Amino acid sequence: MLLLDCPWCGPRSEEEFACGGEGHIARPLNSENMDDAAWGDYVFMRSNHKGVYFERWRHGLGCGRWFNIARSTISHEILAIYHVGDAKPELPE
Amino acid sequence: MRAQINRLAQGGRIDRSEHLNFRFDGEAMRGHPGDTLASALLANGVQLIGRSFKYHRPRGLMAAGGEEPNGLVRLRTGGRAEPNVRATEVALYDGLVAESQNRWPSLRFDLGAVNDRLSPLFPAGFYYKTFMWPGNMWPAYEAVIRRMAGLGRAATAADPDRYEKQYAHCDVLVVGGGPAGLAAARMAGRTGARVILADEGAEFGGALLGNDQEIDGAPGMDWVGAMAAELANSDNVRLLPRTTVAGYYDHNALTMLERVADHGPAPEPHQPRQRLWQVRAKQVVLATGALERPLVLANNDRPGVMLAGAVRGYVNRHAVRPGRRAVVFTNNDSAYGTALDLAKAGIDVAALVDLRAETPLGWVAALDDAGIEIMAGRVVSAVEGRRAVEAVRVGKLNDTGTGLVGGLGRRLDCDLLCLSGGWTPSLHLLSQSGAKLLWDEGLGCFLPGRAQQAVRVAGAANGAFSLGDCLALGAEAGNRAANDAGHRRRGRGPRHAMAGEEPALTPPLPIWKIPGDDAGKAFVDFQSDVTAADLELAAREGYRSIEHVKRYTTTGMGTDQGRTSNINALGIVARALDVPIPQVGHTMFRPPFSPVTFGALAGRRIGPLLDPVRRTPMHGWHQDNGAAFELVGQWHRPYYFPRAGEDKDQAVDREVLAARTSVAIMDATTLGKIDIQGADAAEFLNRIYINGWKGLAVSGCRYGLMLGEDGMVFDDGVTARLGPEHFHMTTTTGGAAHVLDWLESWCQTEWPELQVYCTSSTEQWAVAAICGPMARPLLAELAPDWDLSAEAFPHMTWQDGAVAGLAARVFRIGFTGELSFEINVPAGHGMALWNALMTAGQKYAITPFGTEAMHVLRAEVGFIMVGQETDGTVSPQDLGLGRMVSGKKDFLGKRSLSRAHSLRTDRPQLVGLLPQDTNLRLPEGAQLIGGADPSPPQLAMGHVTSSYRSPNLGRTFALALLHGGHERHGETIYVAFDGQAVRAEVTAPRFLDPGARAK
Amino acid sequence: MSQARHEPLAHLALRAPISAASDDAAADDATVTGDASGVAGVTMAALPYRPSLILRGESDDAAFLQGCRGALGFDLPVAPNHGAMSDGIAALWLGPSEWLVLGRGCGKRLAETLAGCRHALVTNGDGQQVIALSGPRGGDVLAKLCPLDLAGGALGPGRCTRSVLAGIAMTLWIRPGGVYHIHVGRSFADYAWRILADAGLEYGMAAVAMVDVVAMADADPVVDVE
Amino acid sequence: MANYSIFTLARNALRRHRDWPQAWRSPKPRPSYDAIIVGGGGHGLATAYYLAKRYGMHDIAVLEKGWIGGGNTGRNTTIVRSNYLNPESAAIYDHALKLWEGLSQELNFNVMFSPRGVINLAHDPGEERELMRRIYANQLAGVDAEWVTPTQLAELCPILNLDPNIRYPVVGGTLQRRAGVARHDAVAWGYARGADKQGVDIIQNCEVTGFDIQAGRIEGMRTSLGDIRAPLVGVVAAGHSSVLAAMAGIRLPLESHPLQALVSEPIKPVMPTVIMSNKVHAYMSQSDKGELVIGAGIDGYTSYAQRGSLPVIEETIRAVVELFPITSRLKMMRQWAGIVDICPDASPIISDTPIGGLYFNCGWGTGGFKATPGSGHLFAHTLAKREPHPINAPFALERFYSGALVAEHGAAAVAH
Ligand SMILES: Cc1cc2nc3c(=O)[nH]c(=O)nc-3n(C[C@H](O)[C@H](O)[C@H](O)COP(=O)(O)OP(=O)(O)OC[C@H]3O[C@@H](n4cnc5c(N)ncnc54)[C@H](O)[C@@H]3O)c2cc1C
Ligand SMILES: NC(=O)c1ccc[n+]([C@@H]2O[C@H](COP(=O)([O-])OP(=O)(O)OC[C@H]3O[C@@H](n4cnc5c(N)ncnc54)[C@H](O)[C@@H]3O)[C@@H](O)[C@H]2O)c1
Ligand SMILES: Cc1cc2nc3c(=O)[nH]c(=O)nc-3n(C[C@H](O)[C@H](O)[C@H](O)COP(=O)(O)O)c2cc1C
Ligand SMILES: [Zn+2]
Repeated sequence: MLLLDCPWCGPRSEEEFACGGEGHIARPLNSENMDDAAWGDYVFMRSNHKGVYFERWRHGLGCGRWFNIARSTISHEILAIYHVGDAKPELPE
Repeated sequence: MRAQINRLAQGGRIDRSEHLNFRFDGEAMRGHPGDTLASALLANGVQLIGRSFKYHRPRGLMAAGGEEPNGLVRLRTGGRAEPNVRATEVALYDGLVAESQNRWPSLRFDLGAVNDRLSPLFPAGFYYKTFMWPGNMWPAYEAVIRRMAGLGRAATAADPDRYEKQYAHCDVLVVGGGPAGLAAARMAGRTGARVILADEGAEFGGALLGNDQEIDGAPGMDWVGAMAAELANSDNVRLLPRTTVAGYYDHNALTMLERVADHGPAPEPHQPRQRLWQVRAKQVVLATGALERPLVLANNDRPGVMLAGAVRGYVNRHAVRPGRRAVVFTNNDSAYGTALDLAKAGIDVAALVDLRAETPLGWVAALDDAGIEIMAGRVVSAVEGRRAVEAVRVGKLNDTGTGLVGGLGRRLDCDLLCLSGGWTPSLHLLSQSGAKLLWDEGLGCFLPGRAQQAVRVAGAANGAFSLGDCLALGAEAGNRAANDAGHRRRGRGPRHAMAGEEPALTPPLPIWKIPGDDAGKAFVDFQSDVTAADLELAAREGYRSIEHVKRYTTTGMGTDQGRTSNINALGIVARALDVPIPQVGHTMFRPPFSPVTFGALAGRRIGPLLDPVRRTPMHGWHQDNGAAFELVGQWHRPYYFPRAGEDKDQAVDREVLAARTSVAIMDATTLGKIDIQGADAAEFLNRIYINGWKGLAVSGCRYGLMLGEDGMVFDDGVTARLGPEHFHMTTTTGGAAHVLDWLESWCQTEWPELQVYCTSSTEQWAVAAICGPMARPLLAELAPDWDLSAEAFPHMTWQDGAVAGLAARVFRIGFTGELSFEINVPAGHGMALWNALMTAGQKYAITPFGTEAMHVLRAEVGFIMVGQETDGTVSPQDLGLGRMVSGKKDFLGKRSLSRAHSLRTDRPQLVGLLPQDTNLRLPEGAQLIGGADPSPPQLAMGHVTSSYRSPNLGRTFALALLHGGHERHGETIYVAFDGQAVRAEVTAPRFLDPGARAK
Repeated sequence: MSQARHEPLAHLALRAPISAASDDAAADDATVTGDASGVAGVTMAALPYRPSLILRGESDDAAFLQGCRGALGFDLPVAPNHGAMSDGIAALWLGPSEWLVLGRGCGKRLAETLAGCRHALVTNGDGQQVIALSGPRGGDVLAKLCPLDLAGGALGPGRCTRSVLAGIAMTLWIRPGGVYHIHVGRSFADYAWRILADAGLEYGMAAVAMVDVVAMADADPVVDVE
Repeated sequence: MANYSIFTLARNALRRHRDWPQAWRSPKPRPSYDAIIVGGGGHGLATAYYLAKRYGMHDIAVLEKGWIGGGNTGRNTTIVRSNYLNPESAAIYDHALKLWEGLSQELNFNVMFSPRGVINLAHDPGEERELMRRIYANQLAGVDAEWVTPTQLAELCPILNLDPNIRYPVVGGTLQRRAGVARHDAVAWGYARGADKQGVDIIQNCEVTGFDIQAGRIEGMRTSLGDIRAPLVGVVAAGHSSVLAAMAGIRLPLESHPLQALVSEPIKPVMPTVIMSNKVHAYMSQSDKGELVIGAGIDGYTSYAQRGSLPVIEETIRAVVELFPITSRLKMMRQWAGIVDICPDASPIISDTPIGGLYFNCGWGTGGFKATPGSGHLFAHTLAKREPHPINAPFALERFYSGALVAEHGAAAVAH
């Protein structure tokens, strides 16, 4: 059971949160001109990385905010928590 | 009544003044407060307690705590019956009833014991090699095997007890209330930190409960008492006896099972039987002690063979004499104390057999004084007796420790064999927390590796086997844990003086399989009946990974999870493979540390509290008026309102007719409602919905469809424009939460530049939908100030005003294709509105209707139901709603609509179906095929999505998804179900024209 | 507009206040129980309707904050999980752009003072039920159903937060004197009531209904749309 | 190699079981093979077995980073059935089911396939509709499927709670009689032994750490035991598929999540069949040893940790106690998790890739144990012929670009 440090509310139990999967996937602006392959990549393909993974979470049963975290998918250790729109922090793998 | 023939005359932590009556296998016996069921059975001279899993061998108690593999009983009766309870963990209470398990017809004469005779045919994994002939007979073999296996019987009646769950938070959780844990908790507590101390036992003290070590010149238990009292008086410390820490999860979340009322016959009224604690600890101190291992030798499972430490505990703590004449057999120092304590209690100790040639000097003199013979460099090579130990043989070990010199050796009469094969630090929880365990060759056990979470280990669990070390290192661990949790104040405590100096330890000598009597089975895992030979066989057959050995032999897979056997198994496998122990490694530790009751894991959210029933403000009215309910998400929605004598079809027909001929009323409160405001609200909707929103007039309403990025429909609803920058969105009942999440995720993360706020308003509004030709006059009566004419209040618009004297917002929209008004009032007024409508509607025979009639009505006019016509694979084009798709803008999912597969013309597309038999209601889900022959296998051309009888049409009809259906109106197809195929005509998905009626 | 408002828990026919009884069939609707001794360790009250709304706006928007001050008479709390109240009006921080405002007349005043700036107001009083939990074991009852650390220092009196109560969404407002105000969605009120009552059985539970325990509760049921 | 039978068992008993040969060898890897299978789970071992047995490729190796069968094959709830919704899926799972029916004999290793029936419960009209649709689809596809009423359910499983007044009363269910359970470990071992007999090298503790790709073609790979060359590589790494794909510069439409399961202590038989419920989310059967084997849900986040969180277990146990009230006083003996490769359409991927000679078989997610023999056979065909078998043709990666998904959420759910 994870303990996530909401950037607003502080440490709260996983029960209050929802994980939104991989972060930093920007929606293409000009999708009309994309080919099926590029669009399929955006919709379905994920890095699903083993190691430090950048993902989106929402404090849905708390302040309602989305935020980004860097989390080890091996140890579940959370290495960084940062705002949506911020760049990925530099982290040792 | 049996007599307590093995009760010592004095000593022990029992209250001889009080007698507790209990029954084992029907026989009446007595014990005292302070007894466990195990100690009471021993006191009554009961040695045979159970039968083993596979061979049904007679078994007695081996241990005194949670590691007991043999002494499993079925406790209590009726709904409170519980199988596989360890007698060693059951506090005795008056009236206790227990019975033995896995035997038939009785414990003494068990027919299953024939397995022991046939055991040559049943080596590890035998079932993988046989029962394959004849081919289809496995289920028959299986039935027999299943009956033989399985240990205890479950209860057959419902459990009358309550189980609670509780969250807890602390700075320092100390697991284990032995000397190390008490010292840690005391130190941590003194810093002011929030401390929880949990111990499995009813009393704190750990190992001190069972031995007579002194601290500061007084009995160790005096110190324990003082500690417990200090802690109990600290506001910042929570003491939890009878509480097992069962699981160590991520981010220092742990579970603890508190046995609140198990030590009595039944819980008090309202008292839970057990409580599952979910703790979040900033820091954890594991002071879980160490477990003693048996030695693996032939027939080491005979009743009367016990762990030395356990025997010592029974003697000292329970004042029980587990035997009259004992042999102690050890590979380490700890059993010397047992031998002395036995002698002190007047039990004859025939010999102490130490397989080490070098004996611990510090102990030898004391044993000499007590007149106990020490036989060094010797082993117990054979155990004689079947239902009980009658004698042992003591042979001389050769230099390499692999065989005997001069045969099985000397015979010693005895009825008790005490084994000590060394100590295993109890690191289950640490391993669960993610830390590695490292093999220590000197101590012959695993020790903690680097912590992966905020945890430290103290006491015997950390390899500190002397009391002095346990106290000192425990205190230090508690102090540091509190410091790391942010409590800087240093705890202060005195240093302790041990009684005399504890003798220095002589290293143990691990010999994993004791040479001796080859004919007897040498058990490693007593509960799963796994022998050393089984493990060796597995290794020989190529099951080389310790995890393979575990699964092939089932070692360590019983209710004790191999607490006493895993290390022995590992040693034996390493020897068989001829590799060092660290290279073999241990099997994975998993929660729970000790089995946890399902009831406790389930807690109170079961039965009527399993899941909320969401109620609309009119729910009570629906109940009072006989509604049948349908489950939609967590809501209970009226399904139909049967009148006396009506069945479902009749009720639905009546409701449907009323909606088309007069006026009908439905509670539409459950629809999701989202308030959307902001300068960019219209732009936001443009990106969310497939159709355009910027041009919608204030006071207008519009139907919208939402797609996932995969282009498939996932929700729909009507959204109204309340102001230039203000919209009121409705969603499906089941989709409400998901839609709000969807909107939030886009406006927060992808389009933060859009000024828009989305706020749920589902709960705020009660909605009564009235529909039918008489809806207008009905509303007019309750809203006299309003011009309800089609011109003044056109279809797909909304207005605010008073209805029945209540502030209301009325939407001229509907889902039935009839003239309809959806009247929204603040939820507190929902019931008042409903009552007013019902009263005023009487003259029109106003008819409440439920979801089923609503489905018929909407299907008649070809409106789709998300979740019925759609299943996540259906696009707007498939539904014939392609014309809604805006070409001018991008929206979520748009690009997917032009993927190769989306453009195919043979996709399943929405059509109507008219079965040839106008009375036949096609089953929903039935498959569409081209010909009249339904025989398999063949490919379907689609399926029926909705199917009803229409009293308006006077016949049945259906909606379906049919491959290429848009081009197939007029064709005849067949509908296959239950081995038949019936004809139906393909039509447009619209059976009544809503146009005129609704407007 | 004179119709009586129907309270979400009206169907429980709660009488007020009811004395403790040690009845085994406890969780029964209108009931109330004590522990074996009949002593209530916790008291539960269903608070009557009070006007409230969700206020949306940006914490860093000076005009917005000023507008709020004008309407509320105090500073909108912008620190996470803080509540503020004065003169029968309370504002609870729910999120960085979201507050729950309780009290009569706020909606109109806020609409006026915020007219020029980015904001949203959404009435929600009818959609809520507040259950007040008090008594020596109130915190223990809550700890059975909610994962918050109520004694850790972050959530003392005056603080507020959304969280989970037995799987449903709640807004918790911690009042002085160990009183917890639990706001749940109206449709969940029945479940919340039942599970709280059940959780309290162990400690002895007294239930009271519709009691005006807070000065600011407003008995007048009239509210405007918007 | 010794045949396994009651006779050889008896003969060996006389010799105190000293002479049993190894079930499979533990060879050192050779520098090159004609083909390499990455992943020694059931699917990988079955692929190797069929490649050798049916397609005549014997110079092959299976590389397993840990111990064979230690992935999801060794941690699943062993439900085997074929009543999936889409004809493409029914075809692939039923192909497997037919192989299951003769598997013990084919492998001469008792995998204990026990067709004791699998029941999917419906708790409301919506679920009933979904399940009926599946029944009709299955009937047409030639997969056995029938509806069972509460009265029939009471007979099929007496401990099931059929009280109509509970929160989610059971309104009926589907029954596939040919479906059942099998002994998961035996499947891995049986295929390993069978493949080994055909000359396949099964190499454990050998982790693939990179691929050697030249001009868009696979040439070999780096492993923890050194480089190995092979022109044909089939990756069958379940939860780790994305990790291997990344080594080849490919992304897959997968997310790896922990899926949990647990067992109770062993008890005498109470559960003669297999019962699954999506609504309250639990599925349960009883093993031959007596434990209740219970499947839980997935954790909502990506993880490779092979352990799950408690709330998921609690949810499932609530459901179990609700569905089977007599379990309240039983105890959870062990809980664990496997890392499952969740695919957006809940269907597998058996596919070539942009890299010549490199194939993937993955995406089985929460429900691929039942497919083991079929998946192995079809993947072997695909590798040997370098083109898909008609049954697995619809399951290529291409579908995520064209949109021709095989949506099985309803039939697969997080269930089996
Ligand atoms: C709790 C649980 C319950 C389930 N219940 C069911 C059920 O009831 N019915 C059902 O049909 N399915 C079920 N499943 C799903 C099923 O277990 C899997 O789909 C199936 O077993 C996958 O088999 P596999 O051989 O592809 O994968 P695995 O058995 O996981 O094998 C993959 C192997 O690849 C190895 N590997 C990974 N990376 C490398 C590398 N770099 N180098 C070398 N080797 C590598 C791994 O170590 C692993 O052994 C369940 C799964 C879980 C976790
Ligand atoms: N002579 C030897 O070789 C030897 C070996 C081992 C221990 N000892 C003696 O034993 C004592 C060890 O002291 P200690 O405090 O380290 O251990 P301990 O065994 O005295 O106490 C451990 C306590 O932890 C509890 N416990 C274990 N796992 C638990 C769990 N999961 N949840 C709740 N409670 C749990 C046990 O019930 C026990 O009370 C010392 O006196 C030491 O001298 C001696
Ligand atoms: C069908 C099945 C039945 C199991 N039965 C038992 C059992 O009786 N006893 C036991 O300890 N573990 C049992 N397990 C769990 C395994 O011990 C182990 O937890 C699982 O294979 C995952 O491996 P790991 O926990 O070592 O990572 C069973 C697992 C499965 C898949
Ligand atoms: Zn937050």
